[in-house]
Amino acid sequence: MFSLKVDKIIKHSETVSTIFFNSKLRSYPGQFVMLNLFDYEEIPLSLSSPYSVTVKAVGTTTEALVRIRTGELVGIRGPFGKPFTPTNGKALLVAGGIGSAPLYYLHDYLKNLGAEVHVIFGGKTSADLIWKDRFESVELSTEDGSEGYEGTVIDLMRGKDLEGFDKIYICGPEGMLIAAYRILKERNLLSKAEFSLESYMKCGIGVCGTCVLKDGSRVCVEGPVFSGEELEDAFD
Amino acid sequence: MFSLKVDKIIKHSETVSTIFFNSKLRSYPGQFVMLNLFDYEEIPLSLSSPYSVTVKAVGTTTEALVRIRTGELVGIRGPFGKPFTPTNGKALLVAGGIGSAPLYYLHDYLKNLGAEVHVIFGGKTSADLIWKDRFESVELSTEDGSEGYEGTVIDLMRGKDLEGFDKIYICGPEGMLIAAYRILKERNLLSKAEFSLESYMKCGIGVCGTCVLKDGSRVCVEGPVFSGEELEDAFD
Amino acid sequence: MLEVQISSLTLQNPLILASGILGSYSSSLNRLSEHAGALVAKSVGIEEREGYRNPVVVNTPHGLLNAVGLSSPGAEKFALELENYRGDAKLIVSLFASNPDEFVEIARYFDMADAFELNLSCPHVKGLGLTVGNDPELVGDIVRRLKKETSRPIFAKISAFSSYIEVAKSAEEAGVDGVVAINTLKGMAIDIGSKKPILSNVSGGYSGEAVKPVAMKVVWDLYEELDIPIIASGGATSWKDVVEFMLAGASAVQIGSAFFYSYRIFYSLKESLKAYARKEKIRLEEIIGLAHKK
Amino acid sequence: MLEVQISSLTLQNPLILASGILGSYSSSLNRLSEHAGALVAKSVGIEEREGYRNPVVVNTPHGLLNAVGLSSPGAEKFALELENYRGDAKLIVSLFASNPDEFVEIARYFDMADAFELNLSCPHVKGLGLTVGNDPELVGDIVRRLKKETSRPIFAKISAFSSYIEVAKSAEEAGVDGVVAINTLKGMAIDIGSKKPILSNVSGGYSGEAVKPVAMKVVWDLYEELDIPIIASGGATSWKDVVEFMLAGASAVQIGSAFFYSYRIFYSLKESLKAYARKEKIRLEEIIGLAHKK
Ligand SMILES: Cc1cc2nc3c(=O)[nH]c(=O)nc-3n(C[C@H](O)[C@H](O)[C@H](O)COP(=O)(O)OP(=O)(O)OC[C@H]3O[C@@H](n4cnc5c(N)ncnc54)[C@H](O)[C@@H]3O)c2cc1C
Ligand SMILES: Cc1cc2nc3c(=O)[nH]c(=O)nc-3n(C[C@H](O)[C@H](O)[C@H](O)COP(=O)(O)OP(=O)(O)OC[C@H]3O[C@@H](n4cnc5c(N)ncnc54)[C@H](O)[C@@H]3O)c2cc1C
Ligand SMILES: Cc1cc2nc3c(=O)[nH]c(=O)nc-3n(C[C@H](O)[C@H](O)[C@H](O)COP(=O)(O)O)c2cc1C
Ligand SMILES: Cc1cc2nc3c(=O)[nH]c(=O)nc-3n(C[C@H](O)[C@H](O)[C@H](O)COP(=O)(O)O)c2cc1C
Ligand code: FES
Ligand code: FES
Repeated sequence: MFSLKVDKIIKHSETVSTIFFNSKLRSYPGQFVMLNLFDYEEIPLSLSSPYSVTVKAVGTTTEALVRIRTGELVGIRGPFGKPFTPTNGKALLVAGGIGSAPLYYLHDYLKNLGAEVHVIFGGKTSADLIWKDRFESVELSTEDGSEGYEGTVIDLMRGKDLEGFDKIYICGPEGMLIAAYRILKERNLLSKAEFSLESYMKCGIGVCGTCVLKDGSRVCVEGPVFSGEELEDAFD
Repeated sequence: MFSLKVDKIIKHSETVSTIFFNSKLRSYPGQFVMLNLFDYEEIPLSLSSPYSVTVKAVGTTTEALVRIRTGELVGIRGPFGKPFTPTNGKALLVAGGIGSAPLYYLHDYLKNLGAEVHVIFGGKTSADLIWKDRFESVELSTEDGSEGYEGTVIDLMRGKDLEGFDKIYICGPEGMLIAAYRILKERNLLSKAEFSLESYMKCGIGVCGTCVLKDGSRVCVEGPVFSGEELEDAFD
Repeated sequence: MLEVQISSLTLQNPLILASGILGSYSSSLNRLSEHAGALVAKSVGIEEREGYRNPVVVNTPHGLLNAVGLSSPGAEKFALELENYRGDAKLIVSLFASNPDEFVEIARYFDMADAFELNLSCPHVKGLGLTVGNDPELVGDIVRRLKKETSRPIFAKISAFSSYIEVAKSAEEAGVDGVVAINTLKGMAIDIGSKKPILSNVSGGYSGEAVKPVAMKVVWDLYEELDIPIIASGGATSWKDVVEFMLAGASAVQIGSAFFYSYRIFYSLKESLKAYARKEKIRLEEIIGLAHKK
Repeated sequence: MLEVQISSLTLQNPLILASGILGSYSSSLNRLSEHAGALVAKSVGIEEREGYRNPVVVNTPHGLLNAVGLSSPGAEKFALELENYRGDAKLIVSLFASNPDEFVEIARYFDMADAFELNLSCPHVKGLGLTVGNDPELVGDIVRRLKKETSRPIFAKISAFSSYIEVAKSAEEAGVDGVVAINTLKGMAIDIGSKKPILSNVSGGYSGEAVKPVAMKVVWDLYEELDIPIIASGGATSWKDVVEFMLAGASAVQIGSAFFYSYRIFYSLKESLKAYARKEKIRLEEIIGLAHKK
């Protein structure tokens, strides 16, 4: 573990902040860090850029973390985990809620490689559509219709020519991942798809066994990014 | 430590053998290994080639070692120590007795670099002039006159145009090293000279302090090869 | 070629998953069972225990520090989880408790266990693990009570920080079927940036490659003193480490922290050990304790 | 900026040479004295002792194993050798003996010593070192006897394998001026080619980077319990290790096995610590024990 200083904070809303560190982490999009908020807990967070994490307050630690001040120190282990496989062709990014966090990083990374990147970003309500202008080409959805299409990202996916994309990247809550998995399986597109999973984690380095899926894969090492095919055993 | 198998042995005489290992040691001429003859002691020995040591029986371990059989195992730590600095110009190698061991390796190494190598090799009696034909251009001396010049390598050095060499490398018993040091100092040639020293050793890796010289240098790390200038504090 | 016998258990090879590593769910145990001789599940207690706050496991340059704090869903729930174990490797259930009765009570839940391991050595929980395992008499009592209860083999896992020869002998006299040595060493690390201990519990157990020479010494000493099989645990990472532990006297070798390097480590160790046995023209079992021969 | 105070000794910096490393001759001690706060000479006994056959020190991937066997020229001869010490760093003479009288007898030879360190912790020689240091009462007696004899500071060097808190408290009550923790751990290694233990003595003491987390824990525990200064020993290699030990409670830090990496390590550590102190805008002394603050 080492510690980094908080350099800058963007408060996107009452419950979501992006926290920038004072130094760059050598990493790839899709990787995560174990972030130790001293006197609270160490939790897994995806990198939202080589310099930052984007966090939503859902419990004790994350609530304290979104209120952190610049100049404070956080402990970091990592970056850990398997990143997304990049493409320089046509990419579709599908984000559900705070699942957008790793996709900000992926978006920039793919753009840099010359890819054509389109984003579908949805939430329960418009307040969940954090930092949406960071995506260049984006379609929005909310379940309550407060912004964009009224419905879910899954509905938006259904209406899309998914075959036209070289790669489809998905991150969001488990229910959404499973729904997306089903659509892609139906359309025989699992080989083009990559899913970023979450799971309760302790060690982050593949020894404690807290994060294993139904097929025995460790989300912290074999994941958090899995190809559609890798998930057949875990999701079916 | 790892163990190597003895592949081949040349018995030069009753008391001196060259022992070849079954695999090459990544090394430079002048470096030594700590060789553990199981059930005896671990002792420092210069490499006489990347594959071999050349040993003279002087006590319990070396006596057993010169009688080792092919197929037996020896323990090896190293190679350790500072090697000779090579030249591709004119080189003079001065060997006293078993001090020839590292110079066989150096001889071949310098030849390979295109150097012009001349050797002065002396002993008490002709039996000490082990493996003399391995040197291409060599002058011999014995104290009893049984072979070559009657006298010492120091006498032969005195008669030589030492200034004509780009590098002078010396290895032998302490008395001889000191005598050679004096001549070279007188003629202001210390900067061209390198001496390979011996000393009682235990760890070979610079921690135990058994091998330190008067100036505090560790023969096992700062040596065993010292430039003439480095020895000013230790020899004067 | 790699088969080893430990008390009444025949293992297809000497590789055993160490307790606490990837052993909380049947899904990971099933996945690991193909290439292992046996698997030890995560230590289980009678009641649910939360364990410590994260961070509970951190990597240091030479090994891991952990203070998981014996988190456990409790015997009843964990037994349900292990019902789903389907592997060929023997399943060893690791128990922690503070007295003989409790050990017996927990053991009763685990019909699917091929053997039991007694955690007498976890260094970072007061009243459990090492606190129990430091007392040779208590260890003897626990073993005697359990032996009456079950015919399955019982292994005692002991610490390098205890009077390990005394403890092991007491267990042997009480009828234990094997000794597992060692558990983690006590250790800690401080983050110099924040000037705070890294583990939430301040200190924890130190494992991984760094502790191998310490474990080797304990295995060596026990082999000189005991007649029952010894199972090594502590730092084994490469096939050479497995061979080294067996030469020191281990009949089998547990693999724990090395899962940091690869999930397929059982497979690669197994294949390397086969190549070793073939080259040396031996059955692997023959090398057990060989380094003690003069 | 780097000055630290240990009992009545003022050290120019907290770096101390560990006993047994490069401390057998004045020539190496003189060379090392420029950038160190203090130097501990190789442990000396009353009589000459040969020590064990080579190999007595071997490098392993994560640390060193040694079983030098307390080789020593004996008090009289070694005192003559140390007469040639000319350095600025404080000279600490390390003593080993099996009873209080002998400790006193040896100490009398060393007028040039600025302080004494009692080796109560060498793990590989029967009847000496750890055998003595495991007995809190005996340790107390030794300290009391020596304190009557000399006004110079006395440090007790203790082992992680003993009941170290008990031993340290007994030494503190007897008036010891500081505690050095830890000595080497017990360890061993086997060469799988020859199938033999590598050290001639079979097993020995394990030191170097691998043992740092273990030493850290002992220093931490002692700092919670003692009022006298603690000197850390065990694995310190980089300036970060020195800072980490000081945060854990050490007033000074010994450097031993790290000489494997560089003979100029005192210089580079000192310069790095200066840079650290400058950046943090503190005198280094201020960080002692800081990680204990809530
Ligand atoms: C690989 C990975 C990447 C993640 N990336 C992000 C991210 O970029 N941004 C973000 O806001 N969140 C991310 N999370 C989720 C984040 O780790 C949890 O929200 C956080 O751990 C909750 O901690 P807490 O103390 O605030 O909540 P708690 O009070 O502990 O619990 C609140 C809720 O969070 C869940 N939770 C608790 N601990 C964990 C845990 N260790 N892992 C997963 N879920 C947990 C609980 O089940 C509960 O539903 C990621 C999780 C994983 C595994
Ligand atoms: C860097 C170095 C390179 C060497 N290279 C060679 C070589 O290539 N060939 C060769 O034959 N010899 C070499 N030696 C000397 C060799 O190490 C000793 O001859 C050997 O250690 C003696 O061991 P023994 O048990 O046979 O003798 P012992 O019975 O121990 O003693 C016999 C004599 O050897 C001296 N001696 C003993 N141990 C050592 C030791 N560890 N280091 C130095 N001298 C010792 C003793 O002072 C005594 O004079 C080298 C020594 C060093 C330090
Ligand atoms: C994260 C972690 C959790 C552990 N949990 C347990 C446990 O529950 N019970 C136990 O007996 N040992 C436990 N141990 C100790 C290991 O089983 C093993 O004995 C120790 O780590 C040394 O072996 P290694 O170096 O191969 O990891 C744990 C170790 C680690 C690293
Ligand atoms: C080769 C060697 C010799 C040692 N000799 C002694 C000794 O004579 N007396 C002693 O108290 N400690 C001795 N030690 C232990 C060291 O002083 C030190 O406490 C230990 O090595 C841990 O520190 P390190 O990791 O910095 O080496 C020796 C260690 C080594 C490696
Ligand atoms: S979090 Fe420990 S194995 Fe994944
Ligand atoms: S032989 Fe140990 S320092 Fe040189």
